[in-house]
Amino acid sequence: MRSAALFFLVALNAAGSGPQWGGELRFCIRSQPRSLHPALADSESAETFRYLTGGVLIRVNRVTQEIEPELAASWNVSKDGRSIVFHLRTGVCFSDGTPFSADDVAYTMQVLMDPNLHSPAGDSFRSGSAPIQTIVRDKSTVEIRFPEPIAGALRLFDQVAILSRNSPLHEAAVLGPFRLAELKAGSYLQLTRNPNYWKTDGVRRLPYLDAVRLKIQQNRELELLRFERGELDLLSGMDAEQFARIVSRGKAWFRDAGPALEGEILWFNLNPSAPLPDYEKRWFASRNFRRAISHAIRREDLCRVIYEGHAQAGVGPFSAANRFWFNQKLKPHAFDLRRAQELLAADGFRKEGGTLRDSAGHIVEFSVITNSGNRARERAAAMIQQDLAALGIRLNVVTLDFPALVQRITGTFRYETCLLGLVNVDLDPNGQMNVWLSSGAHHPWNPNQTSPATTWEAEIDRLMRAQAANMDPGRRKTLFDRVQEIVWEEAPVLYLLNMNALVAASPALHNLAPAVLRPQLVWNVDRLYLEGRP
Amino acid sequence: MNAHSRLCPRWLASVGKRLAWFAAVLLAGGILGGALVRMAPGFGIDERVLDARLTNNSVAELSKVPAEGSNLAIYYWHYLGGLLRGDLGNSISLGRPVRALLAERLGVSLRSLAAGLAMAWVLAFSVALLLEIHRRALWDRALSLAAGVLLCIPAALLALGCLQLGGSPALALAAILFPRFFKYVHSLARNAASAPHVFAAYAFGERGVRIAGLHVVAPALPELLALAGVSVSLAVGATIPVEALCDSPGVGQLVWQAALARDLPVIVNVTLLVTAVTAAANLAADVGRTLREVGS
Amino acid sequence: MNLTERLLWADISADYPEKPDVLKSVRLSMRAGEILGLIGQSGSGKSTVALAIPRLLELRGGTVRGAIRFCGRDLMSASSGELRHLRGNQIAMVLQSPMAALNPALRLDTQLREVWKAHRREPWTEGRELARALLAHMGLPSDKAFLRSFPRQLSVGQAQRVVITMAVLHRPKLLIADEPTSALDPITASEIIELLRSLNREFGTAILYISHDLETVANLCHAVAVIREGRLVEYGPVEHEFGHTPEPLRLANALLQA
Amino acid sequence: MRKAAVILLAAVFALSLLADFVAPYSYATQFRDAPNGAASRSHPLGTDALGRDRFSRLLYGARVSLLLAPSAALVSVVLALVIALLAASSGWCERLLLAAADLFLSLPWIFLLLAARALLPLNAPSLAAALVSFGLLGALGWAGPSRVMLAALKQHLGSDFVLLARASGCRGTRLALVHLAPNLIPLVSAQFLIAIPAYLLAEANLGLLGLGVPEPLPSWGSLLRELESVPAMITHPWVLAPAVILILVVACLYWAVSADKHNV
Repeated sequence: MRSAALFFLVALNAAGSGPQWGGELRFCIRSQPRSLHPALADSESAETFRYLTGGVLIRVNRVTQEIEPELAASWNVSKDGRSIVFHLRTGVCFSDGTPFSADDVAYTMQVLMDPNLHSPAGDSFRSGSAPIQTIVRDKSTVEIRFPEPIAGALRLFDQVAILSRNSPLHEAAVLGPFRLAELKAGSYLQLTRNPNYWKTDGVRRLPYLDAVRLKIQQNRELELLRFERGELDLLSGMDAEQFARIVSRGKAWFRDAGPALEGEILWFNLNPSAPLPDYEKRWFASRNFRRAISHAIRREDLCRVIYEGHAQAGVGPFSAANRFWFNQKLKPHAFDLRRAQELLAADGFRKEGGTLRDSAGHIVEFSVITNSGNRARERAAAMIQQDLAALGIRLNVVTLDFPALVQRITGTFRYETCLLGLVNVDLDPNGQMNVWLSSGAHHPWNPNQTSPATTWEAEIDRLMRAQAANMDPGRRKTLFDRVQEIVWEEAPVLYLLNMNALVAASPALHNLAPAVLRPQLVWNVDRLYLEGRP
Repeated sequence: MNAHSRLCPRWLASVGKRLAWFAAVLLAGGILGGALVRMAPGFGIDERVLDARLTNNSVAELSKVPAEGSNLAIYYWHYLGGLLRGDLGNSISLGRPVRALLAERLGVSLRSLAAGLAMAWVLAFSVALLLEIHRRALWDRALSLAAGVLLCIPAALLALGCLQLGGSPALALAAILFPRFFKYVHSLARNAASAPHVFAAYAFGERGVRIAGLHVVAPALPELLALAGVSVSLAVGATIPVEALCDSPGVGQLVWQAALARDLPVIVNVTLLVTAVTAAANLAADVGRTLREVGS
Repeated sequence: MNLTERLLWADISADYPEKPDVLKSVRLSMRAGEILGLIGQSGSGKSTVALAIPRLLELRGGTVRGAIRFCGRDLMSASSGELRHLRGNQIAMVLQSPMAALNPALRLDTQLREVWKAHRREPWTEGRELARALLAHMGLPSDKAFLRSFPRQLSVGQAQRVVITMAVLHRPKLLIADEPTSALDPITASEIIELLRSLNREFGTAILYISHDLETVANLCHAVAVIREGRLVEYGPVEHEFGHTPEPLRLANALLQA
Repeated sequence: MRKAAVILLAAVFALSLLADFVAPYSYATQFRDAPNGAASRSHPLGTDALGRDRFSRLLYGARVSLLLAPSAALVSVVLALVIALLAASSGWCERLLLAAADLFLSLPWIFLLLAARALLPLNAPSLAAALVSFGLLGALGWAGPSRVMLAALKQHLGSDFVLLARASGCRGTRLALVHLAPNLIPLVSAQFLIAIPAYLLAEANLGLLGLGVPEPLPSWGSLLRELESVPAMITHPWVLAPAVILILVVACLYWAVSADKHNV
C-alpha cells in the first residue's frame, strides 16, 4: 500500500536502530474543547482531539493529500455520484472491546445528520433538502446515498469519527490510536493508547507511544517557554519571532513546512443595507476602487516584516498548499502605485493636498476592523495604513474583541472593511459552498442575498453549482479556476498573504513528517516514537 | 465591663442591619452585572457562526439570542429561584452547569489565592516587624524603596515577569500584593511601635520579640483585621487578570473566557461571588474599626 | 574622688538628627540612695538626660556621646543585651503620661507578668505575690478583679501607681522619674511624691527626679541640678542651695536669667 | 530628593510636549528595511517590529499617557467630591454611597468599556476614542476617593468651627462653600495627585491586556506590549526603555505627592 511505503521511507530517514515503544508525547492545544463529542468538533483543539482518538473510514493523507483507506478497506463511488459503498475491515474492536460493524457506521451517520445537533461535519454533507440514507448491506458493507450528487463527498468522511452503537461508554469508545484517560478542566487532557487499535507495525499493535498529554495553553509565550524547558515535545503554528528563537537556540528540530492553507484577508462591506453613507457604499462597490486598494498594499513587505519571510503573498481562496485546486495561472496583485492611481482617477477620485477625494468631494477615509489581541494582525493593519496613506487615503484601525467583531460582520454590518484570518479545513471547494454562493451565510462581503447583487456574483453562483454537480475532477477544476479568476479580477476580498507552517519538535521525537494541513505534526501520531524516554 | 454589656444589643441590631444591606448589595450586584453583560456589544454572538461548514440553517439557529438574554429581569428572577435550590444555571458558551465549572476550578484559584496572600502577608509582616525590632535606618530605606518600586510596576507587567521566570500565579499575586501590604503594615508597625507603652516596655527591659508580639502587634489587631479584610478583596480582584495572563486553570481564567464569550450565567455568578467577598471584606474592616473605637 | 562609691557618674552630650547638641557635656553624679532633682524649662533637655542614662535615647532616634558609668560599669560600651538586663532591673523609669505607658490591649496582670518575665526565670505565680504586695503598698486594690482589668478602666492616679509598681518590681538601684506628676491633679500628685519618698526610704532606691516644680524638688530631693539649653547651670546639695539664700526665689532666678 | 523627582517629572513632561520638535521621526513612520533594529545613532532606542523609531514613539507615547491619566484622575476626583458631598447631606445617602462603593469595586466594568468603544463612530480619531474610554475609567474610579473624602467631610462636620458657624446661624450652602470647601481643597488635590500615577498604571495594564490606545497611536501601555517576549528583552535591552520611564515617572509622582502630604 502506498501509505505503508511512505511510512517505510520516513522510518528509514529516522536515525537510530528501530522505533521504540512507550513514552508520553506532550504538546499544547489552544483551548479546552467545548465538547468532546466527535460530531461536535468545532475548533482546532477539538479537531486535534478527534484526530487522535477517532477512527475514520478513510483518511486524507496530510502529506500527499490523497485519500487512503482506514476502517474502510475499499469503496466504490457510483457513476452518478449519489452513492458510496464502503467495504469495512473485519475483526476491528472499539477501545472497550465492542466489535465494530456496519451498524456503527449507520449509527454515526444518523447522529451526525440529526438536524438539532448542528454538527459542522454533518452540515458539510447537507446539500439538498432530502436526508442522507445509510443502508447496511451486511456486517461489513454499508452504502451511503445522497439526494443529489455531491462531488468530493468522499473526502468529508475524513472528519467523521465512527461512534459505537452498542458500547455502554457511548462516544468514549473509540477506534483511533488513543482514548481519553483523564480530563482536568482547563488544564490538560490525558490520552492513553487504545489497546484495540487495529493498525500494527507488523507484529505489535500501534501506536508506539503509550500516552499523549494535551496541555491546554492559550498563551503562546508560555508554550514556547515550556518547550524550551523540555516539558513539551512539539510546537506547531508558531509565529516568526518564536520560530527565530527556536532556530537561534539550535537545540530543537525545526522546519518551515511551506505555505499553509491559513491566510490573512481583508474584505469590503458590500452589503447594500449596511448603515454606511451612500458615497462610501459607492466607493466599495467600484471594482476600480477595490483593485486600487489592493495594488497599493505592499504584500511583500507584510510577509517580510511581520513574518520574517515565512509567508507568501496571497492570491486567492486557496494557497499553493492546495496542490490540486490552486489556480497556478494567477499571481498576487502586484504592488503598483501608478496603476492604483490610474484606477482611482478612472472613477473620478483626485488627490488634493495629500488627501484623496471622490468625484463629489468627499474625503476618502474609512476604517478597518480587526480583532484585538492578535499582534501580527494589528501590525498588518498598521502597515496597510501606511501603504494607503501613499494614495492619500486615511485608514483608521479599529480593534474590537471577537464577539463584538463577529456581531458587526454577521449582524449589524456596521463596518467598512474587515481584516481577519482565513482557515480552510477542507481542501475541496465544496467545503466553501456557503462562502461563494451569494445566498450563503458566510459570503463575507454581502451574506444571505436573496438574488445575486452583481453579475459577477451570479456567475460565481452558477460556476459553484456546476462544479458541485459534476463528478469529473478535471472539469470541476476548470470551473473552480474560473471562480478564482473572477474573485481575483473583482477583488471583493483582498488575499493578503498565506503563512508558512512553522513547526519544531524535540530531537527525541522520530518519524516526523510535517504537513501543512492540520494537524501538522501529529497527523501520523500512531507512528511517532520517542527515543530514550520510558 | 459596664460599657460592654450596654454595647451588646446595639451591636446585634447593627449587625442585623448590616446583613440586610449586605443582601441588598448582593442582589443589586447580580442584576447590574447581568445588565452590563447584556448591554455589551457582541452579546448572544456565538463564534461558531464563522465556521464555513455550517449550513445557513445552523448559522441562523446559532445566531439566536440565548434565552437568558431575552429578558434579563425574568432570567434573574429564575436564577435567584435556582440559587436557593443550589442551582447556578448553565454556562452558555461551555454548555455545562456553572456549579460544576466553578467546582472544577475553585480549588486551583483558592490555592493560588491562599498561597499568594500568605506569601505577601508573611513577607510584609515579618519585614515590617524586623525593621521595627532592629531599627536600621539604611535597611529601612532600602526595603521601603524596593517595595515602592514594586508598587510602581504595572500589575500586568509583574504578572508577565513572574510568568517568564516560570513562576506560578501565586508568585505573581504575592508580588502584586506584597508592596501594598508592606506599605500599610510598615506604617502601622511604625505607629504602633512609637506608642509610649512600647517605649515603656523597653525601659522595663523587656525582650524585643515579646515587645513586638504583645505591645506592637496586639494593640494593632483591629487594624490588622481591617487590613486582612481589604487584602482578601484586593487579592480576589487581582486573581482574575493574573490567572488570565498566567493561563492558570482557575476561576479567574474561566471568568476571562466567559467575559470574552459574553457568558451571562457565569458572569452573574462570579459577580455575586466577588461582590460578596468585597462587601464581606469591607464589613470586616468596619468591624475592625468599631473594635478599635470600643477599645480606646 | 572615689568612683566606686558612686552609683552613677555621667558626662552626657546628645544629638538628634535634626537638632544637634541637645545636651552639651552635662555632668551628673549620684550616690546610692540619693534623690537628685533635675530642673529646667520645657525643651531644656531634662527628658533627654533621663533617656540618655539607660541608653534609651537611640530608640527615639537620638545619639549619646560622652561617658556614663553605673555601679562601676561603662554603659557607653555595654552591649544591647547587657543594657536590656540593666533596664527595669537596676535602672527603672517612670514616664510622664501613665495612661500612655500602659498597653491598652493587655490586662494589668499580663503587663506586670511581662515585666517580671523580662528579668526572672521564676514562675509568675511568685512574681504575682510580690506584685500584689507592692500594689497594696501603693494603696491600690490587689485583688484578682483589679489585676484582670484593662488600663482604660483605671483613673490616671491609679495608672501611675501601677506604672511605679512595674518600675520597682525588681527593686532597681536607680529610678528615673520623668515628671511623674505633671498629668495628675495636685492631691494625687502629692500622694505620688510621698510614695516616691517612701520607696527611697524603705528600699534605698536612688531617684533621679525630673520636674519643673520647684517646691516639690525642694521638698523631696537631697541635691538639685538645673539645666538650661542643654547645659548644666547649677549643681549642688539642697542644703547648700536653699540653706543660705531665700530659697525658692534664688533658684527661680537662676532658672529665669542664667 | 524631592526636588530631583520634580525636575525629572518636569523634564519628561516638557519633552513630551515638545515631541514635535525633539522626536527625530513621526511615531507612525515605518522604516521597513530596519524592523527590530538595534540602538544606533539614527534610532537611539532602536526600532520596533514594524521599523518605527522607538525613541519617537516613547516621546509621543508619553504625551498620550500624560494627557490621559490626569484627565481620568480629574473626572474621578470631581465625581468623588460631588458624591461625597451628597452622601454627607444625610445618613441614608451615606449608606447608599458605601453600598454603591462596595458594588463598584466588584462589577465587571470591562463590558462598559467595550460598549463605549462600540458606540463610538468607527472613524473617530484614536485619541478621542482613548479619551472617552479613559474618561469612563475615571468615572468608574470614584469609589475609593469618595470614601476618603466622606470620612474627612464627616470629621469636619463634627468639628468645632462648623459648630460655631451653625451657632451663628450659617445656612447649609454657605456652610459648604465658605467653611467646608477651603478645608477640602488640600484633600481633593492630594487625591487628584495620587490618582494620576494610579491611572498611569491602569493605562499600562489595559495596554498590556490589549484594551488600551488603538494603533498606531503610541502610549506607554501599548509600548509595554513589546515586553511580552523575554528573549527580546535580553537581546534588545532597549525595549525596556518605556517600562523604565513609566516606573520612574510613577515613582516620582508618588514621591512628590507623599512629600507634599508630609508638608501639609
